[in-house]
Parts: sequence; structure tokens; C-alpha cells
Amino acid sequence: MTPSWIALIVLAIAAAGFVLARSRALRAAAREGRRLHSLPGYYGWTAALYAALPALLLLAIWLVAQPAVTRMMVWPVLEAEASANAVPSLMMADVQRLAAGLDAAVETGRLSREAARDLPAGEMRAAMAAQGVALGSEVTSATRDAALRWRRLAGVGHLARTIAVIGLALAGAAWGVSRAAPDFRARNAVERAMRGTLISAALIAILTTVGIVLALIFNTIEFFRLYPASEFFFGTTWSPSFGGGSELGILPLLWGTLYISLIALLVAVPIGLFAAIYLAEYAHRNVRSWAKPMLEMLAGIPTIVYGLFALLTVGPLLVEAFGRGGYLGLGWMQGGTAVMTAGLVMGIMLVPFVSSLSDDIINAVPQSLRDGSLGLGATRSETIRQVVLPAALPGIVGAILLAASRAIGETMIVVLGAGAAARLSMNPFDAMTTVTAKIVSQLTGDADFSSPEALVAFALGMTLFVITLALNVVALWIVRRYREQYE
Amino acid sequence: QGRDNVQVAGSSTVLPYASIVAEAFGENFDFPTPVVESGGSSAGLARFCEGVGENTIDIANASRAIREGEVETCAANGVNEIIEVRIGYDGIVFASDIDGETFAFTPADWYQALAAEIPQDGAMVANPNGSWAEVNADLPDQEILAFIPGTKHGTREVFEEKVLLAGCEESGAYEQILEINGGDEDAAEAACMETRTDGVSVDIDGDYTETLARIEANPQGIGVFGLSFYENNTDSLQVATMSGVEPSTETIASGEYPVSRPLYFYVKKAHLGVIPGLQEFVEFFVADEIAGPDGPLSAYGLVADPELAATQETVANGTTMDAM
Amino acid sequence: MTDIPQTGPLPDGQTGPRPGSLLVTDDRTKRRNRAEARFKAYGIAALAIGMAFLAALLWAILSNGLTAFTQTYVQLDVPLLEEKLDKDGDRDPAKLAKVSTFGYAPLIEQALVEQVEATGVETELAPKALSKVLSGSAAAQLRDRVLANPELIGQTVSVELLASSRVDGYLKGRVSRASLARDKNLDAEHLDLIDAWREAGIVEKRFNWSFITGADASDSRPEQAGIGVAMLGSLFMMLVVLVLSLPIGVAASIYLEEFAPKNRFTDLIEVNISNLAAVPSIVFGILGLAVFIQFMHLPQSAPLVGGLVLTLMTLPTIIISTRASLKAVPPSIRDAALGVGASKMQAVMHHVLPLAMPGILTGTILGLAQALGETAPLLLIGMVGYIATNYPEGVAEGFLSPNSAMPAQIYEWAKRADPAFYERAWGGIIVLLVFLLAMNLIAVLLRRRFERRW
Amino acid sequence: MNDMRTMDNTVLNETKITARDVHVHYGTTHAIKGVDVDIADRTVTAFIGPSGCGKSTFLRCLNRMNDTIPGAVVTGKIKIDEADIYDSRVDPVQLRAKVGMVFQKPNPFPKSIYDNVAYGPKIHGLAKNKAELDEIVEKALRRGAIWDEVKDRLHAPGTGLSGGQQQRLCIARAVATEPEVLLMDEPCSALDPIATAQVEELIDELRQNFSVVIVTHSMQQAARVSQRTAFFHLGNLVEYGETGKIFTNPEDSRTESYISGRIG
Amino acid sequence: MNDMRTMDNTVLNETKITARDVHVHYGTTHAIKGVDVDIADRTVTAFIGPSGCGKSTFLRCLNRMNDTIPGAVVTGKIKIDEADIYDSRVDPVQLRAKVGMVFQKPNPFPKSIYDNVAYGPKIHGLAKNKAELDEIVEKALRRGAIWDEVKDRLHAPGTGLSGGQQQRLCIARAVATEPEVLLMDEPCSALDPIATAQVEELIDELRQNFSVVIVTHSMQQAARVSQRTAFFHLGNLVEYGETGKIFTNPEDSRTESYISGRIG
Ligand SMILES: Nc1ncnc2c1ncn2[C@@H]1O[C@H](COP(=O)(O)OP(=O)(O)OP(=O)(O)O)[C@@H](O)[C@H]1O
Ligand SMILES: Nc1ncnc2c1ncn2[C@@H]1O[C@H](COP(=O)(O)OP(=O)(O)OP(=O)(O)O)[C@@H](O)[C@H]1O
Ligand SMILES: [Mg+2]
Ligand SMILES: [Mg+2]
Ligand SMILES: O=P([O-])([O-])[O-]
Repeated sequence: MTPSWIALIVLAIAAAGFVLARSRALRAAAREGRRLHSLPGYYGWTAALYAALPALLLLAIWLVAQPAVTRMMVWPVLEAEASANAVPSLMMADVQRLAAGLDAAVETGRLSREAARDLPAGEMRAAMAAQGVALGSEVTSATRDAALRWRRLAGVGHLARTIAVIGLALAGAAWGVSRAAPDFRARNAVERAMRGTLISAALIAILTTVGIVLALIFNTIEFFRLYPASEFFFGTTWSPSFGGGSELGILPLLWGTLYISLIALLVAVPIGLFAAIYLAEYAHRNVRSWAKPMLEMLAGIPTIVYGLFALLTVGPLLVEAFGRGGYLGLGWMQGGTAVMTAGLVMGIMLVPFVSSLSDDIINAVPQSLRDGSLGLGATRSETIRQVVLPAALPGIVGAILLAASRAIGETMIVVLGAGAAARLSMNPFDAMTTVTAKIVSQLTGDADFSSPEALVAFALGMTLFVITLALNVVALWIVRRYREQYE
Repeated sequence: QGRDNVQVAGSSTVLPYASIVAEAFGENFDFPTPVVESGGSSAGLARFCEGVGENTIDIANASRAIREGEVETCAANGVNEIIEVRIGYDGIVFASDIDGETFAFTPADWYQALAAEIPQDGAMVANPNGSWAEVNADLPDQEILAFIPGTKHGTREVFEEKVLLAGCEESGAYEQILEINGGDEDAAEAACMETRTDGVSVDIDGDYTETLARIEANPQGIGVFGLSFYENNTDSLQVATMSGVEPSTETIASGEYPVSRPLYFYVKKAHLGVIPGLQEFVEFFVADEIAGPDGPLSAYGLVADPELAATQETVANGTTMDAM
Repeated sequence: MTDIPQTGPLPDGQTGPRPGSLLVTDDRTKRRNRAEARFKAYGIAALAIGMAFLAALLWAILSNGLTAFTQTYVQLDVPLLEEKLDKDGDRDPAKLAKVSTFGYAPLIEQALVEQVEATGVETELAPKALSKVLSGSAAAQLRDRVLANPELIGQTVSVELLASSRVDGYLKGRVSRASLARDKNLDAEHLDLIDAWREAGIVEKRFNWSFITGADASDSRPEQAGIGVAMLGSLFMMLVVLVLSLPIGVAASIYLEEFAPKNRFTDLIEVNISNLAAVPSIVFGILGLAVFIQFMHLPQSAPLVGGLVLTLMTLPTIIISTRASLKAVPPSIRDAALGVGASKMQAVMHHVLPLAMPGILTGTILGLAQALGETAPLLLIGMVGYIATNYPEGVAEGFLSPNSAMPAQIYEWAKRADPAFYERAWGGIIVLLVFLLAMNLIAVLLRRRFERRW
Repeated sequence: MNDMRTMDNTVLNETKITARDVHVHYGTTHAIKGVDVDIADRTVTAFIGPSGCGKSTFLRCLNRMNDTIPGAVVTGKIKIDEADIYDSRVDPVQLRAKVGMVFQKPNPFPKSIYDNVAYGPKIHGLAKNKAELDEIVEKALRRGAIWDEVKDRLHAPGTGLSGGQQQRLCIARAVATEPEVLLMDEPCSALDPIATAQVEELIDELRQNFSVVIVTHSMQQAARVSQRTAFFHLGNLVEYGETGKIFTNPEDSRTESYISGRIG
Repeated sequence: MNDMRTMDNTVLNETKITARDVHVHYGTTHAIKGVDVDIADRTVTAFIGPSGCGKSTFLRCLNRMNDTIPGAVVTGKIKIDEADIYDSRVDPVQLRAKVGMVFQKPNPFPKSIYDNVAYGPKIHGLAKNKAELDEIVEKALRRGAIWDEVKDRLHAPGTGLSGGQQQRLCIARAVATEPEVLLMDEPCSALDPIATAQVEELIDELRQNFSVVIVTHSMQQAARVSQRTAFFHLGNLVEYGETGKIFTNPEDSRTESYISGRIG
């Protein structure tokens, strides 16, 4: 039986368990004339959970473990033949593909069960090709034997899996139903399970982090093997080149990232925060109900549009003002692409991140606090600045962090608005670029994947990860310090 | 189980050609239209080398030849038999705003305009040139502003070697540099190819549309494009000649026009005859009707490979790289 | 305003009421009111700036993209010559299929020549050059029709064919005689022909449904490209994102905010989550490639994988906003529920969560908007390129078979050489925004329902 | 259970607040139905009446705090010192600085105790420097009869106080801004007798210069602190007069029933 | 410092709640300092004492509502029906269903009046169907002495009620779940005398079957409704005994001073 069928059956058992346990609890309560500890549904859920959770967990473990175990048991067949330089994992991969191919062939009726068993090794590659299974090399007799053994073992394993999982589900359901008595704390049991679910959801974040670190770390290490870490961290030049002799200092990129994000936040935070304040505190309900979703559209416009907007509209405008011969006569700006251009446009994109969430949080501050302040003769703005905003601070900081995060992660606006050249400069009207933009470009570029020019993307990602982690720790600390909990 | 479409990944330069072929293939065969992913030559080759089997790609497009290291990675993952197919050449052209001045360049002009430092009176000095006229009196007196491929692009390598380095040698600067640095050839080559960082030479990490947009925003700029891109945008761009030759499929195929690079794709032999339609697709790709000088690829701007017949043979025989 | 009663004399040492009528605003109040007015003006200005930029962006999008929604067609009578299409005359489908699109091209050329004669236009264009007014898809269109109805062979059928992108551009004002001067794809003479045909009603510009429903086309046929398949890809991805990220995000937030003991470990999770928000989206692509494709062997280029990656990417947004709004619910509400014997879980689910709903929905709106517009991670899991060409057959296929997504499609088009793709890219952005609005509509309406003050 | 003192308040002050035909609607609820009342200066006026009769609502009209309730509509004329407070020229901010308020539910800001009290003086610029501010805060807290309890934890959050302490904190906060009229909505509801006595003392002290309106459910308290009493019932002002008179010899039968504990 | 009087239990019921050496700390504040008390079943026990002395804090210990205050630490033993409520096996939820609570500050849910009251019965499964639930809600609202005022607007939000109405709504909400012990923190602070009388009647009625603990600042109320009274002062339980005894003949001088209005 396929895993999805087993899962379906388990769910059916759980559903049955639900119905049985629920009615059993109700009957018991009626008979004994007692009140149930929990609402009847909770008894049902307990049984359903007892039935489904362990069984599905077992199924999951089985799915992961069975191939590993089978591999171990099949390896001896191959071992004899494995030459000195053969790669076991590759050989196993062929065995597995072959076994899967034979399965498929039998299933589609292309081969009979016996034929599959008796097919000579020499004909197998062709037969598999007909089945649409690619094999890396000709099938040797050892591979064939191994594949056949694999199929036998897998067959046994599948049968055992079906029996074990469904058996466990039945046992769980029975146990759940048997416990459905009035004094059983069904709600607590269900809530424990819910809590488990909540925790697992929170753990996904951790798993994602672990995943990201794992996905980056090996290539990062590989990079540092090829390129000295000190030059990467402290180098002030970024100029990769295909011919070798690249200089891959991260400092100009970090500087660009900070600079552009800073300008973006300088635009987004005041605009977003004031917009949020206006919407939550001053605007008429109707204005608010359409203005807020409109602002949110800013977050939905693809960044490529912002990029083009920066390149074609904002950049030239800024040059007209700040460029050589501009009407401010400053001559600060060389070309349209500059930190300023990208920062301004990115800031606009980030406005809804600040405004919408802040608006919700400000709106959640209890009216009694506003009343308290207004009643003392404070103006609305004083009330907002001194009472409402401090009370809403954690949420607002969250919103700003979210905006900052997006600023750090943005590529398209940077590439089109700020350019691709890495530079260490104080002038906001110079072209610069960011870590993220370079991660993307090095990763999608033409450099050989085993060269430092491509691997540097991973090191950049890793470094950025660590730096933002540190920034977040600081932010958390600040929020903890200045938080004002109402009531 | 059982993938039924051909999967191709890799170079974004090859993508347009591959997509034209894939579309025609889908129209004329009963196989589904192949999936052609972009993402860059290296990313494509990296995925190509992950192994054999239906959960790996069948073909990697590349705007450069596969490198030794990549072949090794492939081998380590069981991808032993690789067929290399060269589909033609990509011409690299220099173009400027349609309403601006007309340019006739030589590689030396570009070297003089963009080198970070140029030799002068026995020493390296920071490039003093501000306008094209300062570089070469025959060129218009227009500020130098060049949009050149960023360091992620393979085109950059071609640009550096075939334009900057060639220009360096052509103008005699190479000799002078050798003199200055005491005969270190590697250092001299590097110096020839190093571009200035004062904002005159702008790296473009995006694609040709970005370059075009930049020229729109800044009509003084001169951009580096692929021939096919230029040919599709003759209404907004005018092309410059290089050493007196106007770029076209013909001049590039004949080798008159100096700046071009070969385009390839790589096929896993282990997948041929296994993934439905793969064999047919590969053969269709290099057929005369498609990749020949009168085919749709050429019409779109690919410079047909003069040795297409040999390539067709390679494909027909399934000749792998190491067998060559 | 004369007889304002003055407050009585004050005993020594006591601060008295500040004198003055309510109708006269005192200086300090005036100053404070000015500050108030300024503050409010900042709010209005902020909102106005946001709206102005929105208007500018929308204008740019609409003015560039609306033309993508019309398309030029050419009506042509094509003789389906038996000797070309079915030499043996036995209508054997296998043999019919052997005639490739290249075999149909001459028929179309011939039809064009006949049409030129029929309309009485003088032209020096060779038959092959004439066919440049038609899309490259013409032959395929015809072939599909013949293969579907072999009985048509031998007749002359009237077919409606896509005009080439240049001709289409001419009707839309993008292409002019001057701009064709150095274009090897079309000549001014073609335009004369088109003008004549337009008068004859053979060439016509219409609303372009196939842009909304169609599939991607290759670089040489912008006129045939549509965003329909990519839209499906986005739809399936968004389904995955919504179904996973909303519950997981809300569950994680509830745990962290309401249940987790406040200790180092939960601090770690908290910092972790904010940090994930700052991870560049392409890194999620790296992760997705490693985990979902290389480790779990999910298919390449599949919306399911795209959805999973985007889920991981949107989670932090949803979690951060959900937590912020959970925090904002006053503790007295929780107390009230616990006080009547609700469990903590019940208190949260029944009372706190509904009150935090506006923030949760905001997070969802922002997160989904981000997910819907994201390209970079799709690059690594193979959803960018020439992919959205086949409609998925059924729902399971929709999740698993290779597809692209709207932003990836737009990004692809924006890169392509033919300027006709540029208008499609903007048109695609319009479709994307409409999709986004439709998707958010429910969230926005729901949010309005949940909003309340206490 | 009635040890009410009869007060013959001969010296009546001039009128501070005049209300004419005041109606308040909350959406469809008609909460105040045409109330006319004159509140005298330097006097304590008590509002009594059964729960839900509109006392708080009417009180909130007097400093336009009803403006902040969505759906609340106030009609009629209310004048303070002859100035119509609903006139467009009147700045509600100035009005509220002049007419202070203690709310029925204590609502300390989520700030420190010190900042809670210092908030009003700060925004009105009543203190020139920190020392003066400290003084104002201490004085207000003393008047709110809470100084001793909080003097050691002035920088602890005001929300961490007990119910009665919060109430006194809010009283202290209101008096710190020195309003001319102080509206107090059940200021002693959560206070023990001693604290109540202290607050009543404060009210008496305030009466020397200001007018005070107090909502209370305790007849005794009304009798003790007020010179005039208004009895509200179902949104109507049923009877208004000298406290002594109201408690000893009410004119309206409803007043009598309420005072003698028969209607609620 | 513990001078709890041994009580000569004449008519007394068996003990419902036993507290031994209970201490509560809020961070550094020591709010309850070693309280020992036995609360009898089917009895009304009044907690009196000056504001801030720890009445609410101790009350919240009895149904573990202090668990929800970050920083609050409770030590000592509290048993209800012989079961230690701080035992890890005790489910605080079940405990709170059994020991209901009316909070000092009325805190209705931002839902309709009906839903406010129906919530408890719903989660405890007290009603089989809608009709039964309606009945429970009506009965609770009647017992809370608020039915007449809200019967026409059961689906209006509970937060749109007047202060006193909210308080009664919270009482109705608490009795709707039929707790065995009801803790009421100043349930009548915002109520007029009539409503107060009705709530006191309710308390008396509840006493027939359950035990009620009530915090009040009104000695009269304590004397009227309670059989036993506990006097708290600065976190100590100073005296505990029969109400009559405490009010007429207190043993501790502090009790006497408080009752006679000398300390606060
Ligand atoms: N959350 C808290 N954090 C810190 N201290 C608190 C907190 N809650 C109460 N306290 C302090 O604990 C002491 C006892 O408070 P409690 O609320 O029990 O008093 P109470 O007797 O109910 O007073 P009242 O009659 O004013 O309501 C007070 O000094 C108070 O300031
Ligand atoms: N925000 C509101 N929305 C709707 N109705 C309201 C609102 N506030 C009060 N009401 C209603 O208006 C009437 C008067 O309320 P108000 O608060 O003025 O009563 P009150 O006299 O202060 O009563 P209490 O002594 O209980 O505080 C009541 O019936 C109440 O239910
Ligand atoms: Mg009131
Ligand atoms: Mg209390
Ligand atoms: O995408 P490319 O590898 O051709 O730059």
C-alpha cells in the first residue's frame, strides 16, 4: 500500500475513534449521572489524536528509515564487486533506480513479475530506458542482484509498514476510546497536543535557520579554503574577475548595504509612521478603510517596477538637482544610479510595512489611555507621542525591523537604482551596491561554481546572516528595555 | 514516476535560442514542450553535474565551454558521458542612442577610454581621458560613459580579452607596460584589463534591457549588447563599427568582426533514449532548418556555426567529450 | 465677549486657575495647537506622499501595459493543398503529423500573395518577405487546425492569424516607418500593405484574451505570449503559501507570545525569526533547492516547491506581525477568560486571537504580496525561464508539473530583446496587481470586520 | 442607615457651568434626555442616580470627552464661564486643561508613577525645572492621599498598583494640572474609609477655589462633601438643588424613592 | 507576625479553603506576608483592609489568577476541599471553573452582552442547546441584577455599558458558570444602593450552596452580608473571625483603629 493510502486509512480510523469516544463519553456521563470533565468533542479529539499522531509519526520515520536500512542490507551484495575507486553512493543510486524501474515496469505491465526477476543484466539498461528510467551505466550482474534483493526487502518492508502503522492507529484509537470516561481530562490531553503543534510550528523557524546555515556553511568553508578569510572580511576592494586574481573584500558591500538601508528607512519610517498615525488617530473610518489597502498595494508592486522607476524617473530627477550643472549647482552626482536613488525608491516600497502594521498596533492601544491623556488637556498629538506610541512601541519596532529586513534583502531596486559597482564612499550620490545584490549576481553569474567568485555568494550570505543576527539581538534588547505594558 | 518532458537549464544568453527551438519542437512533435530554465551558465552546469536520473536536468546551456573543474564534479557524481554541442556564436556589439553621434571604434579606443591606468612617459598614470575625442581625435567629442557587462557575466571576459587586451596590444600600451613593470606578462595583462572606477565605466549586472534603459536615461552612454538584442532594437540603438567592420551574422561568421563568443549546450548521454523526446530535441536543435543560416535562430541573431555539419554528426553518433 | 467673570482672589501661596476665557486661546495653547496642526499635517503629507508615489507607479504601469491587452489579427484564406499536406491522400494521422510547420509555411506564403492580389495592392515584396507580417506561430496554428480536422485538406479555409509583433506595434503606434529604417524584420512597404488591409478589414486590432489565458511563447514571437499558465503557477504557489504559512505562522506566534516560558531558548527563537526576515530571498532559494529538490526529491520547477520556499520566506513576516498584535491585546481580556474557567488555550483561541486578527491579516497581506512578487528564489528552483508553456492537466499536476510564476514570467519578458515583450511585461504587472487585489480583497474585508477599539 | 447632615448652604456662588437642554445619543441609545443644570463656582456638586442613568455621560459632556466616543452625539448648550464649550472657537484642549477629569475606571498610563503625575504639568508647562516638577508631583500625590504608599517606588510602573492605589494615582494626576473645574467619576469607589476621608478632604480643599463635580453612589458621601446634588434617573435630571434639601425634603417622588432605597 | 484568632466555631460549616503561610512577592514587593486562613463552606467571608494591603492579591491566590502576572511568586499551601491547588496535578483551569472570580476592574469581553455571559456555560458544556443557553444567560443576568437594563440589547457590545452595568455584567458572567466558590473583588464599588442590595441578595442566595469571598471597603456591607471577616493590613492577616465579633469587639488594636476609621 502506498504511504498516502496508509495515511488515509489512519485518518479514517481517527475519525471513527472520534465518533466512538465522543458517544462513549456522553453515554458514560448519562449513566453515571456525572458531569463530563471536558466538552464531549474533546473526548473525540483525544481518541482521534491517539490514533493518528503516533501512527503518522511512525509512518514518517519508516519512510525515512526503510531506505537507509535496506541500503545497509543490500550493500554486501555490491561490496564484492566494488572496485577500489567505485563510489558506493553512486552504485547504490543505480541499484535504487533499477529497483524502482523494475517496480514501475511491473506495475505498468511492461514486464511480468517473473520476467522482472529473470531479466538478464545486459538487457536491463535498455528495458529501463523503455520505462523512462535513466541509468548512469550498463547494469552489472552485481547491480542486478542487488536490485532484486532491494525489491524483495522493500516488499517485506512495505508489508510490515502497512501492518505496523495501521495496527498502531487501531491500538491508539482503542486506547483513546477506552479512556473516554467522565473524569478523564480530555481537554488537557487535546490541549497538550495542540501545544505540541504550536511548538512544532515555532520550531520550523529554528529548522529553517538550521537549514539555511547548513545550506550555506559547506560552500562557505570551501570558499575560505580558496580565499583568505582576512582579505574577505577586511578587504576594501570588491572586484571579481574570471581570470583569477579577484579581490573579494566584503567591506564595500556591507557599507553599501548599510547606507542604502539607512536611507530607505529614513524615508520609510517617518512616512510610514506618520501615515499610520494619521490613519489610526485622525482619519475618518472611510478614509482609513480604503487608504490602508491602497498603501499596501505599494508592497505588492513587483520590485522590478520600482527598479525601473528609480532608473528612469528618480535617478534623472536627482541628477537634475544634484548633478553637475544641476539647478542646485552642487555637482555631487555623477549619474542617475546612486545610493540616494535606490534608497528613496526602496523607502517608498517599505512604507506599507511600517504603516499597516503600526496602524493595527496603534489601533489596539486601549481607548482609556487616550481618554486619560485627553482628559488632562493634552492635545491629540501629545497624547499620541507620549502615551499611545510608547504603549505601541514593541509592535512598531517589529514593523520597522520588518522593513529593515526587507531593505537588506532587496535586489532589483539596488541593481537598477544603485548600480552594480562596489564602492566605499561617503557620498550618498555615488553608485554602490549591496551584499544581497552581489549574492544574486555571483550565484547566477558565469563563474565556475567551484571558483571563489561563485562560492563567495555563500560566504556573503553567511556573513550577512550573522550580522543581521547580531543586529536583531540588539533590537530585542532595546525593545525589552523600553517596553511599556499597558494595564 | 517518469518525467515526460525534457529539462534544460543554464545560460540566459542561450535561453532565447533554446526557447525558440523548444517552441518549434513542441509544435512539431507529440512530446511536451521542453522546459528551459535560465539562471546562468554556471548554475546550469552545477545542476547538470548533480548526477544522472530523472530528477536531474538533461541539458545544460552555456555561453562558455565547460571547465575542467566542472567535468570533474560531473564525474564525481556519476555524470560521465557528456556530449558537447556548439550551436553557434553570439556577436557582441557596441551601440549607442539612435539620436546621438555615430561611432567607429577600434579596440584601442576602448582600451584608452576604460583602462584604469595607462602608460605615459614610462609610468602608469590614472586614465586622464574624459571624452572620446581625447582618446581618438576621429571620435565625436562626447563624454566617455560606457555600460559594460558586470563581473558576473561571461561577456565581460570576452570584452576584456577581445577588446581591452586586444586594444592594449594594438595601441602598443602592452609593450610599454611590460617595460614599466619589468617584463611581468601576467601583471601586464591584468593591467590592460583593469577598468577605471571613477564612474566612467559602469558595470551592468543585469541584462541588455537594463543597458538599454540606462542609455535611455543617459543618452551619452555606449552600451555593450548581444547582436540579437541590437537587431531587435534598431529603432532605439545604432551600432558602432569595430575596426571598420559592421557587426552582422555574416561578418561574424566569417571572422571579420572580432568580438564574439561560442554558445554551447551539454547533454547527458545517459539520458538519451530514456527521457522521452530528448534525442529528438537535440537532433532538432542542430538541424539545418533550425540552426542553419536560414533557420529561425539565425533570423533571431544567432551566428550560425560554419561547422554545423560536424556538430550534427556528433549528435547523431552520441559522441561524448572524452571520446573526442 | 465682555463680562467674563473673573475667578475670585486666591489665598497666598496657592496656584490659582489660569485666567482667561475659553473663547480666547492663550499663547501656550496656540503654540500647542500649532504643533498639533503640524503633526496632523505631517500625517496627511505622509499619506499624500505614499498615495502620490502609488499614483505615479500605477500610471507608469498602466500607460506602459494597457496596450498588451489588445492584439492585431490577420484574416487569411489559406488553400490546404493536398499534394503538400497529404501526398498519399489517405489522411493517415501519423503521416499527416510528419509534415512539420516548415511544410505549412509555403501555403501561408501563397495565401498572402493571393490576398495581396485580391486587395489589389502593388508590392515588390517577395512571398517569403511577405510572411513577416504574420507571427511565426501562423504555421503552427494552421497545422494544429489541420491535424484536428484532416477533412479540411484540399479546401481553402479562412483562418485568423496573429500578426507579427512589428505589425502589431505599428497599429499601436510603437513602430513607425522611420523606426523601421534599419530593421531587418519589416519594411515600410509592409506597412503600406497593412494600411491597405486594414481598410479592407483584413487586419484588425482586438481585445487580447489570449494574453490573459495563454502560455508563454519563445523570444521570436512576443505576439503569442500570454500569462495564463504562469498565473496558474502563481495561483498554485499562493495556495501552498496560504495554506501553510498562515496556520504555521499564527501557531508559532501563539506559542511564542502566549505559552513559551520566557527564557533563553525562546529568546533564541524570537531573534531567529526576526533574523529570518532579513535573509535575502535568494538564500531561501538555495535552501529550497537543497532541501526540497536534492534531499526530498520533489520535482524541479514545480509550484509545490516554489510554494514551500515562499512559505518559509513569508513565515517571518506573518509571525512578526502576529506577535506584535498579540502583544497589543490587553491582559485584562485574558484574565477575564481565565476567570470564568477557560483554559489558556481557550482564552487565546476564543478571545485573544480574534482581537489580534487585524494584525494577523495585515501580516498575511504583506507576506502574500511579497511572496506573489518574488522572483529570486524561483531562479534557483528552476521556475524562471521558458517554462510556462504547457497547461497543467488537473490539480495534482498543477502543483507538480513544471510551471513558472507571474513575477518570473514578467522578469523573463522584461529581459527579452523584442520591445514588444516590454509591453507584455507591463501588462503582466497589471495582471499581477489585479490578482493581488483579488487575493487581498478577502483579507482586507475580514480585517475591517475584526477591527475594534476597547 | 442614614446619618446625613443637613446643610443650609446660604452663601451661594455665581454659576460656573450652565447646561441647557442637553441630549446625548449613543447611536440609538438616548442616554441623556434634555438636561438643564447650573453648576456653581466654588461648590461641590454631587451627581447621584442609579447605575446606567447617565451620570458619567453627562459628566463627560462637561469637558467634551464624549467627542472621543464614536457614535456619541451631544446636542444642546453647555456654557462654562459664559463661553459655549461646543462653540467652534473653543479649543477642547484648553477646555480640558481647565476642566479636569477623574474617570470611573482608573486608567493609569503604562509609565512610572512619577511620569503619570508629571505628564499634565509637563504638557501645560507648569514647571520650570526638574525641582519644581518634583515638587508638583509630590504635592499632587500627597493630595491624592497616596504619597506614603508610593514615595519609595516613584519609578515603578503605575499599572502595578492595587485598584485603590490606581484610583488615587488618577486623582493625583488630575489635580496636578490645577484645573478650575474637577469632574470626578466615583473617585472613592475603590477606596477604604480612611482614604475616602482623605479624598473628601481634598475635595473640600479644592472647593475653596474651584468647582468640583462628583459622581457617587454613596448618599453619605454626597451628603458629606457636596453643597448641591443632582439626581439623575433614566437620562433625565429629575431634581437638582441644595444637598440638604434633596436629602431631607425631595420634591420628586422618584428622588425620594431612590434616597430611601426603593428604586434603582 | 501572625495572630490569627482561634475561632470557636459554633454554627460553622466545614472548611472549604485552607491557606497556610501564604506569601506573595511581586518582584521585590512583598505583598502578602504569611497568611493562614480557613474559609468555611456555605459562608460569606469578607476581606477588609486599607487600599493596597493585599486583599486582591490574596484573593487571586485562591484561584491561581496570580499565575498570569509575570513576576508574581506565590509560596505556601492553599487547599480547597483538601486538595492543594498549587499541586502540579491540579489543573488550574478546572480550579477556576470551580472557583469563579469577579475582578476589581470590570473587564467585559469586547463581544456582545449575550456572548459575555454565554461564554462560560459554553466552554463548560452547561447547555445542551440554544434554548437552554438562553435560559442560563437570562437567569445569570437576572441574578446579576442587570437583566432589565440589557434585555433589549443583548447583542450590543458589553463594552458599551456604563461602569456599574459592566460590573454587574461581570457578576452575571461569573455566576453563569455555577462555581462552587465565588471570589468577588469589590463587586458593588460602582453600584447604586439598590443594585448593591440586589447583589447582596444574590450573595446571600449563593451562600446557601456555595462559599463566597468578597472584598469590600464598606464596613456596612461586610457587616450585612458576611458571616466571617478577615482584616488585612500591610500584607498581614491581622484578624479573622466572625463578622459580628470583628465589628463589635475586635481583638487587635489595628482592627479597631481601621473599623473606627483611624488607620487607612
Ligand atoms: N502587578 C503588580 N506589580 C507590583 N506590585 C503590585 C502589583 N499588583 C499589586 N501590587 C502591590 O501589591 C500590594 C497589594 O496590592 P493589592 O492589589 O492586593 O491591594 P488591595 O488590597 O487589593 O488594594 P485595593 O483595595 O486598593 O484594591 C500593593 O502595594 C500594590 O502596589
Ligand atoms: N459607549 C456607549 N455606547 C452605547 N451606550 C452607552 C455607552 N456608554 C454608556 N452607554 C449607555 O448609556 C447609558 C448611560 O450610561 P452612563 O455611563 O452615563 O451611566 P452612569 O450613570 O455613569 O452609570 P454607572 O453608575 O453604572 O457608571 C447606559 O444605559 C449605558 O448603557
Ligand atoms: Mg458611570
Ligand atoms: Mg484590590
Ligand atoms: O546567462 P549567461 O551564463 O549566458 O550569462
